[in-house]
Amino acid sequence: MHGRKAYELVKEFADGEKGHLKIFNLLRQSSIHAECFFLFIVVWDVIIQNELFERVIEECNEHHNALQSLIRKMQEEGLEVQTARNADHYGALIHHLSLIRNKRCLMAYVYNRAEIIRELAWKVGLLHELPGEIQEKFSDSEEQYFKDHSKSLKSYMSQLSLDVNVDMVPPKDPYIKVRVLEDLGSGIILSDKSANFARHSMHFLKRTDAEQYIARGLMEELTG
Amino acid sequence: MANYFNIDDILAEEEFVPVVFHKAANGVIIDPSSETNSVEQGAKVELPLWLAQDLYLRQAISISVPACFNQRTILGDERITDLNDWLLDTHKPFNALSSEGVLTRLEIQADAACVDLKSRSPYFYEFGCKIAPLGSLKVTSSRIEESKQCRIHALSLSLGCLASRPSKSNWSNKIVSNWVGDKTIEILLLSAFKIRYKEILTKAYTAAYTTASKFLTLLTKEESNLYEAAQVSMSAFKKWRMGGPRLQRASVLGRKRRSFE
Amino acid sequence: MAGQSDPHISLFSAEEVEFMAEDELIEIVPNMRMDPLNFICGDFGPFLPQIASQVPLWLAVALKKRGKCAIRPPQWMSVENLTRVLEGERESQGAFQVLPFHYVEISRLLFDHAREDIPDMYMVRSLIEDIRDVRIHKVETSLEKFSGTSAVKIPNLSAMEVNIIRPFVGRALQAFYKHDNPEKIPDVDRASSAQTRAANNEPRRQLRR
Amino acid sequence: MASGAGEWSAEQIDDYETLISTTDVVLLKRAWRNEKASPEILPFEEALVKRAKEQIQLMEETVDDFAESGHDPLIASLYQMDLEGSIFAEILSSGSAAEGGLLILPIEKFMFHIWKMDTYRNRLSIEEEKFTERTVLSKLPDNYQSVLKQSIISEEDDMVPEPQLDTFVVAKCERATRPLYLDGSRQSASFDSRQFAILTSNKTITIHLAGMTTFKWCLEIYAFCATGHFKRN
Repeated sequence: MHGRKAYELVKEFADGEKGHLKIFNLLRQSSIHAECFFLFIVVWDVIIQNELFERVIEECNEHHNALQSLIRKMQEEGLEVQTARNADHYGALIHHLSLIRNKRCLMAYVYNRAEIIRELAWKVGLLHELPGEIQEKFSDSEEQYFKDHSKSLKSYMSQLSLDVNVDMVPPKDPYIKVRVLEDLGSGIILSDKSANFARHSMHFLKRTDAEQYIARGLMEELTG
Repeated sequence: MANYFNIDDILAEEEFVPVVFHKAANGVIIDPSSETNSVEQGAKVELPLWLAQDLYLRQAISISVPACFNQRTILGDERITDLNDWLLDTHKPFNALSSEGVLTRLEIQADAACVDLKSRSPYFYEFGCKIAPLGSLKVTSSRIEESKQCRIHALSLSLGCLASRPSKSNWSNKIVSNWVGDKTIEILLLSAFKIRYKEILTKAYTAAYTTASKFLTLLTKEESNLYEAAQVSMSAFKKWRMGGPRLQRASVLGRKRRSFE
Repeated sequence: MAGQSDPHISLFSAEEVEFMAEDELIEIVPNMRMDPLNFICGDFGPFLPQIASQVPLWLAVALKKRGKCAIRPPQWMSVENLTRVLEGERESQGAFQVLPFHYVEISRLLFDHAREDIPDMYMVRSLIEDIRDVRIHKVETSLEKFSGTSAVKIPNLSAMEVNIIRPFVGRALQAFYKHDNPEKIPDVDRASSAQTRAANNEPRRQLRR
Repeated sequence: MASGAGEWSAEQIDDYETLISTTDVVLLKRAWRNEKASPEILPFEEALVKRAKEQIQLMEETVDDFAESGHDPLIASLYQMDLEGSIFAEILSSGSAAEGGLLILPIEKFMFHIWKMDTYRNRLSIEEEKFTERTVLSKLPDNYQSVLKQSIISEEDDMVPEPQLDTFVVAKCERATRPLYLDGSRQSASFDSRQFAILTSNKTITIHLAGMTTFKWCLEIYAFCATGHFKRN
């Protein structure tokens, strides 16, 4: 059936998202950081269907060829292409509609992936390099898009003179208690203190200082 | 098109519709029973909605009600064989049906909450909303006259012939399609939603996940979105109530670390 | 429904709701002397030992954590009042008792940080939890009556309660709106909605054509 | 029953609201709530954000001074908290919260729409266009390459997604309104400042712009039947 490959492409995307919606939903509320988990999974699992994608593009051109040859046939038969409503006309119409449908599926696929990439750029690109495992799921032009987008986000942020390192959760006390999860040594100088951040040591730090280490999984916040 | 990029909208339009071709079409392989690359006039085929919709508006095909809108099982009552007949049973002109006449009877069918709508169509409501208006269109038989009247937006020679599609307002009263009845699908959608909405609400806020999970498999896409909307905000609240660390590792970076530990 | 693919977009996180609640004023009794604080969010103080002062909740909690004050629980947080509220909630199925808009968040913050300042803390906490559960259950019940064709009124909901039901209600209304067909589907819930209105003593407004 | 707990009269709450809404931080938070609860992009409160930014800068200097001068650490940390709360509110309301880009997303999501309106043609949309161009459009047959039209025979820009404004929001009136005709209804309804409503947003926006409501929390929920014709896509 016409448009079936394009449908499969979109379905791939939808299933990738849907399959993990549960996890996403549960984590989403736990903290805003956790949304990254969702993004991570989506990008992780939805390996770009390069082959399928190219196949749909190919189909578009096949529809276009078929459409043109039907119209050519009508012209050769001396029919008025604008008004004739014969079997060739309806054949051409079906090819045209199929092409438009394929285009919509392709555009939606790319557009919705772009949205994920933008969110990734927003969440992670501003602060860190993307892990290679995720980056290799990008197509070349998606990688380019990610870079471009991170760059313009950064410049947008600096235009607004905002510090992107500030927290994403409403602030509480400026000081929090943390435990160091990986040996960081004494090389780290924070805004108001420097200490030996040995593994498992506990500290009372400025939240703004601790945040990036927590986000990177190097420290954890202690409550109570 | 407001929903051009909407994944669900796209998927909903891939649902299949039984159609009959009134026009032959050359050079296309969409009729599996045909041996040639063409569709004959009178051929009965199943087409995805996105294609059927447009061909129908150009009067190239007629459309029948897809199987998933078979009312009998949706309303949970095997005795109702055809909603249309059943509605007419009240011996009243359709428009004059009183609320008691139709809806009380529909509402009695509480079993509708247990019908597996998802297997009928995961996009039951969206599909229904898209297909319902097609049934009420009145199509004229003097199609040729009409398409001449239509403006032809021929921006290129090769495509111009495809642009003419009669606008709905031009169509007069003669019904060509074998559509069951104007508002059947709309009534069905609303009734089904009303009945199932309450069930979703109860399950979302009060039932334990284990009891709800079986019910969840019966839900259409929109219904499970609704369930999730309720569930998510409730579990977020519960989580907040429990307390705990506010800052967490960005999980996009976290996975790897865990894997080698 | 289409186009509303993200049910979360209009949802505030519980932490954000709490953040808003932290602006609520509360009375503290400082145990130290401190000059006025001229904050961006307002001027507070001066603080004198044993002299009560109104401050935003976040400031009260910060001072409390540092051992600089006692927090005076608000009047509504008394066992007496809460017992009355709970009874009221249980008695009337339709109506909600008047409680501060942020009662859920305020009580949690105080339970977390100022337990010794709350007389009968355990009693108060269990009353508030009961009230909250009864109310949330009532919200669900009133949502069940929803049909999209009538006005549903739930007075005196609190911030957190609204936040819990907001995503669901928004979507459900959207679906009713979409499937409702005023010409062909008469309002079967007319009777029940009339009751709701009567219960709330509200003149009927016919908003439909 | 309700009168039993009646120390919170409507007037008191209103007075309190007025009192507390005097600071810019409160206004910022309100702007943020409104923005987030509204399906439409609300007018950017530039003056407010600018004012708040100045206050924040002043406060930052003060807090730095405290740190340098070895001021009472208690007071320093309290000012720090005030500052952080304000900065957070500012970030939220200037539409650039790190928070999932939730606030920036509407802008991006409806970029094509906005772009078409020629208001905010910005760098982000150019990027996006380049991206779809590179990945899809350039590979399609000639007549199908437009980013706005499905094919060259489309009469209008039929690929442009539009924000769905025809949706429900929770709203509260700031003060009593005169009778309003909602959704073409022949009967009118008026709202007082204690009433909250869930309305289709296009109506709410109208009321909002008329200065009568703020998108706010609700104490009472009205669900008004949306009349008018359902728009099918």
